[in-house]
Amino acid sequence: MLGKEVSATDDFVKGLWRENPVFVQVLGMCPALAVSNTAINALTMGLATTFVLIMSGMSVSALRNFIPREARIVSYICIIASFVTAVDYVIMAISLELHRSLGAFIALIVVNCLILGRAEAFASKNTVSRATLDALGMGAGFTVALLWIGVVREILGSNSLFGIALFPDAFQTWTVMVLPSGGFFAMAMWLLLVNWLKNRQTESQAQTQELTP
Amino acid sequence: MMLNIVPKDSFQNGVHPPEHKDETSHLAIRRFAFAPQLIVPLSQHLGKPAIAVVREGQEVVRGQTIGEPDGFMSVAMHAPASGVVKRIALAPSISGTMVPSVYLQPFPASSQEVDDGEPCDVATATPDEIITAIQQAGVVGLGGAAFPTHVKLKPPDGKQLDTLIINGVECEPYLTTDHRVMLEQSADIFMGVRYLLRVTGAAEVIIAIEANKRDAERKLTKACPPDLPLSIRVCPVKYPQGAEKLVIKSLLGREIPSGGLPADVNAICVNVATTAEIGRLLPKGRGIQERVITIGGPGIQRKGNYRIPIGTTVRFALKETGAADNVSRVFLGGPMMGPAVSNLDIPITKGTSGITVFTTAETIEATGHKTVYPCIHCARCVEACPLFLNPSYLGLLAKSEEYMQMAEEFHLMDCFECGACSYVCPSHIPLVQYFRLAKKMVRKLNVPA
Amino acid sequence: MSEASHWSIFINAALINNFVLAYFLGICPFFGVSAKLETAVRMGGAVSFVMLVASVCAYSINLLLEVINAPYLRIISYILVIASTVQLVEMLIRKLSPATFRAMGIYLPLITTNCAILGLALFQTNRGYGFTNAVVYALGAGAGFALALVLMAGVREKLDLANVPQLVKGTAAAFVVAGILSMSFMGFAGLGR
Amino acid sequence: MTGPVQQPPTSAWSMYRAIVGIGALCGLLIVTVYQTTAARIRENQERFLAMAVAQVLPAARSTLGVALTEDGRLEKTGEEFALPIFLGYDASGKLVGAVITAEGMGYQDKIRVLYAYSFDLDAIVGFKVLDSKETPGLGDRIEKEPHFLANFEKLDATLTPGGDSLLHPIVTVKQGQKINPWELDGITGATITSEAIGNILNNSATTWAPVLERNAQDFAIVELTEEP
Amino acid sequence: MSELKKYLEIGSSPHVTSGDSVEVIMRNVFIALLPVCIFAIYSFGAAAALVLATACVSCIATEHVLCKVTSQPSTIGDWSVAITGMLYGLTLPPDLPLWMVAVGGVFAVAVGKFLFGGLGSNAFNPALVGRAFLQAAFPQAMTHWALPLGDTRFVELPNSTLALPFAQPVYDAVTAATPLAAMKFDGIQAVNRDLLFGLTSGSAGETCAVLILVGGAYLVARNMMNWRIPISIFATVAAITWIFNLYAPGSYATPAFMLLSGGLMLGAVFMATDMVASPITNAGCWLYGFLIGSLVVVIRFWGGMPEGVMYAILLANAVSPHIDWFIRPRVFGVGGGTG
Repeated sequence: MLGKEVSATDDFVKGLWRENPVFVQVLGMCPALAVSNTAINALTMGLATTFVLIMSGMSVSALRNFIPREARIVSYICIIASFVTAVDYVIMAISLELHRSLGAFIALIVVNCLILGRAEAFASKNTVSRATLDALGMGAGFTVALLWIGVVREILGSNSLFGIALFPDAFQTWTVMVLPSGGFFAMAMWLLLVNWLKNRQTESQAQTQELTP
Repeated sequence: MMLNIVPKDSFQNGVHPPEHKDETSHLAIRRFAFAPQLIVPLSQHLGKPAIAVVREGQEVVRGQTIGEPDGFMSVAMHAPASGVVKRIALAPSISGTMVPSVYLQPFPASSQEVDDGEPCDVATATPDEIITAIQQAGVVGLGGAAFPTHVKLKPPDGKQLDTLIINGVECEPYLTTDHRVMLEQSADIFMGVRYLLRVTGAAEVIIAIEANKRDAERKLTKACPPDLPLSIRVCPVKYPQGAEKLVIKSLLGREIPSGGLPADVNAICVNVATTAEIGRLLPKGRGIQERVITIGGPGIQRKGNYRIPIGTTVRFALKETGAADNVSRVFLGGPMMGPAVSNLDIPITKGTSGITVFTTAETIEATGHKTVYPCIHCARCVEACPLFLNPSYLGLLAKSEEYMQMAEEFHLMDCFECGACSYVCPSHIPLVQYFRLAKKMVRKLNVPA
Repeated sequence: MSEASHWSIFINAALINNFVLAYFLGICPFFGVSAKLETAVRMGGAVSFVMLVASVCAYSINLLLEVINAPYLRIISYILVIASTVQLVEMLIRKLSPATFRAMGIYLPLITTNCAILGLALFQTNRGYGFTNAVVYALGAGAGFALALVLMAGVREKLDLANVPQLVKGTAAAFVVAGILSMSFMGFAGLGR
Repeated sequence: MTGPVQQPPTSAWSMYRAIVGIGALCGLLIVTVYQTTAARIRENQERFLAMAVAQVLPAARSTLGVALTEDGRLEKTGEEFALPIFLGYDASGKLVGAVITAEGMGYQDKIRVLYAYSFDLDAIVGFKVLDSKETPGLGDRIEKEPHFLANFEKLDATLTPGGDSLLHPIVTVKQGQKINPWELDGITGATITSEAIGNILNNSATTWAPVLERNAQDFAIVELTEEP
Repeated sequence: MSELKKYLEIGSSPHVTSGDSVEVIMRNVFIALLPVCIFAIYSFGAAAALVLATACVSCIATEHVLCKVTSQPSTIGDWSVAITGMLYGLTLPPDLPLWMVAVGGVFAVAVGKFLFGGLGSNAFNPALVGRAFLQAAFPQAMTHWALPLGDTRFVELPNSTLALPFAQPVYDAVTAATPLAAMKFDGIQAVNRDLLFGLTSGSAGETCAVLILVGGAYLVARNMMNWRIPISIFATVAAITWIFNLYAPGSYATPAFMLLSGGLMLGAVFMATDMVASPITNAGCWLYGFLIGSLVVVIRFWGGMPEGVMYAILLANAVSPHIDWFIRPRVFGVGGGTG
């Protein structure tokens, strides 16, 4: 009973840090960089991806006994593509501006390796509830990562956060941050930070292990 | 034959280290004293060690054969002095390994007459007889490689030799032995040439001399017997002009194929001191018991060119010539390729062309204690490498331990460790050291396969 | 309304709005296979080829979708048709030219569902390119992708032998290089007008 | 994708069943979402265009979508906003201008703009960038730089006497060097982009202005049936 | 001598070296740059001096701090970072706010050099990485040029120089166009003599062609620079420009103008020749120069920007590993020369 509890929490938590899809697994880079020039774009993208992740994870998991092994990839793609199409229209219905700034990248959620990867690696082998938790965790991790990149890029690049102006007008914006190269640099910076934190974590773990043999 | 344009009488690339030859080039060859103990390694050459034919406690006469060749890739050894064999045991060598050697105690009062053997007459002997005679005389390349000369003289089947090159280039700084031999032993050289011509069947002989030894050129030109098909060519001064591959390239414009032999371009190259030794020894049926070396460098008081018995220890040699108190580096040969000595009790062998001694000052000035910077890709090594390798990239690969890639894609095994790349490197990267290690690793990795 | 010239479309897709360096499309294979020059060249060739196939497919499907007036089927049909066409072509290549297949065949399955490919199909539709324009666009995008990949691979091979700090090694270094390349490609802006 | 593979554990039937089943589910999902959102999306689009029209042609109270026929005439499309061109009418139903979209190559990528053509003034009187990827801080100043937008208070687009082309082509000049009404006062530091705007407008106006003037009579008045 | 030293030093042969070291080379490059710096200060006054000083200090400090943070010995002693700083400063507009100079300097060394592994590992020229970053980050400030030889240049600083960190600079009224911008956008070609002696506006160190060439000649004479790279760049630019100028003199500049204007001289002589980021073989250097020259002409003639030297060099830096890969020295006894 206890073991199951822990593993359920773990299904969710691992996506946030230990197996963070962006910073650790470096998956789904394309949207992470392309639409993270503002925080709101990053958030929308993250939520849309999370939605597709959850829905497709649930569907795949629910249908896992119905789909024969040979037809699984094509089925997964169909399922994912349908949800993406749905999200695409929903966002268009919510705000045309938002849809315009995300461009074709909403449609490109289909080919985000994260989604197919989770469907294949996790959802197809686990129960609906675990698959949902996993998708939720991964999606949250993805969204948070995107948001981090987006926040940095928006603050420096546009002097605003979620579209709200931050500093006085005299603030010099760093145009590079909204350019593609800024995306690469912001990503590299976060990767370095995460690497460094992880290193420190393993080092301190190693130390405690040494101390308590 | 010549497919690409080469600077006149020289090769491309190379370096110009300070020569320091004036210090000893005017000093005539002198005989060296006999040390109280001589250590004669049974393996002073590439190939199989000789088989000792003396027992401990046996008395030997100077010039007597003490080791018989073990197969074709081996040469005989001779007693460098009349005396008694104290023991046959392991002795330290320059490479740091211990090698079986004959410890000989010369008789202090002996006249040191040399024991003559079966003479080999150049006019009547067949090529095969001469080859055997050379092997029995224990002749190896005296330039430093110590490759058995008789092996070299027998080209692989199907190869025709048309040119014999007598290599008197001697491009290493400080060394003047070949220079002095050319000045003082011209008759021996020409006699040696006769033997070599007979063995190889070459139609032409070229003596190669660097432009800093004009007096030797004049001397040889004057002394040259008119019946020899011989010419003397002077190459510009450049290191490493004396390397076999490059001297052939310089004189004939032929490039020995990668991994090939001089015979592949129908040439053969013999060191001038080796030639002189053949011409001196064979008519009397003697073997090599001594050789000419230059003892020089800033750490030596009585610099000079000495005819020294094989087996003299470095310590004795330095003592006799007055090494300074602050000796810091001693190396056998010149400063470019000569290996540094860590133990002064190693013997001088047939391949030792000189002893160069640096004091602390030179060591610090030239090599010591300098910061090693990362490679900055300045390409000086690329412009220095006479074999057109890419030492810069090889160095980076060596650092990443990509030894097989170095050998397979970048011709590591062609490197003959001339040191030109390390000499010019502004980052002070010990490239040659890396390559030596890499070559060793590649050989090791290749053996089981 | 002026029609952009083919040259302009090509330069735009290859250099100015390079798929990898400006749109971040195909980042996964970009980082995945750019460690060695040889694989990068092959991957570049394979991607260019698939882009061409995808472009033709997308053009045809779009015609069909417009006839039956079903824009909502675009995403799903693009991805399915492109994936299956590439698979068909792959089988064809394996039959016809085993050498070519060995050279780049193994990369084909990796890229069928790649964002650069689907991105190309969607962009050309959004821009309303006709057949020739679409083909030119695909060629440009492919060339640009291959160029970026090859440049990246060269630099990364060089970095293999450099003493890159442990923390940076790998993905972070690759991102920095990509960022600098992306900055350098800004020099091409304004070409192809 | 590769057709049914005959393997003991999976029968062809279950393959078909799965694929058809999933296809049906997906189809159902897509169509449902499309149906539910279609109206909303259309509304969004219209609101967006209406806002844009309010910016470029504030005088217009209602619009009428038109399309170019093959023989060079305009005809009603029955839609309110028909891209790339629709006509604007004031409160009294009088034709005040046309709103036109145009596009062309900018510095980075295509620029799409919306501009208004006034029949009374024979000039371009409104301008809005719909879509641009110009360099932020430089090229994107065409969207907000006051002196640049001031160009479009009245940018001359008079026709030649023959009525088939512009009398003076619209050209971009260096910032502060505008003399003639058909010149576009450029932006220092964004020369390429401001030149691109000049070209886009010139090309578009050369095409559309003659057509509009030729057909203005037919659409001069519209019955005010719909009030926005 | 009776007792020989017990302890002998052993080292690998060769036991002598040529005497040059990285440090010596770098110091000489620094010396070659000095006249250019002095002229920059003469021409643009105190602002240029501050820009150069800030550039050097920020670069050197970044390297020092990064070395300390990663607990390595500081490498500022090899002078390479000083050169990076100076070159970087020379490529900047003289009235750039100092805080931007510092930002770019930190970026140049941290990202352009340190992340790649420091000296000898930087795949791109760090100074240009820093400049490209500024160009992308602050395009307006980076395209704002002061007039040379202003009257008050030694007594007054431009407002922009001392702009508060992270604040937009406020510019004085006086602004100038670089010769290249004047050519590109207005078709006005500057006088060659002015270009030669640096009496134009532009980056701090790019204006005086003569001094740059003198510095380059000094380095070539001391064998510390591969002359093939600048010569190849000059030849390529001149040749292509000459052809186009012949064909349409009105629309294309003259070869002399192209060679002397903008950052071509500075870039070709001091940036492209960065040993670390350029090819290693001489043949490779010719090709590398040709590539830079062609890219410069393409970007200047048909691109969106008036100047393209920086991008051309960065792109060529990225290509140089490939050049090294394909153009290798023919190893002795392999192929061609075999007897």
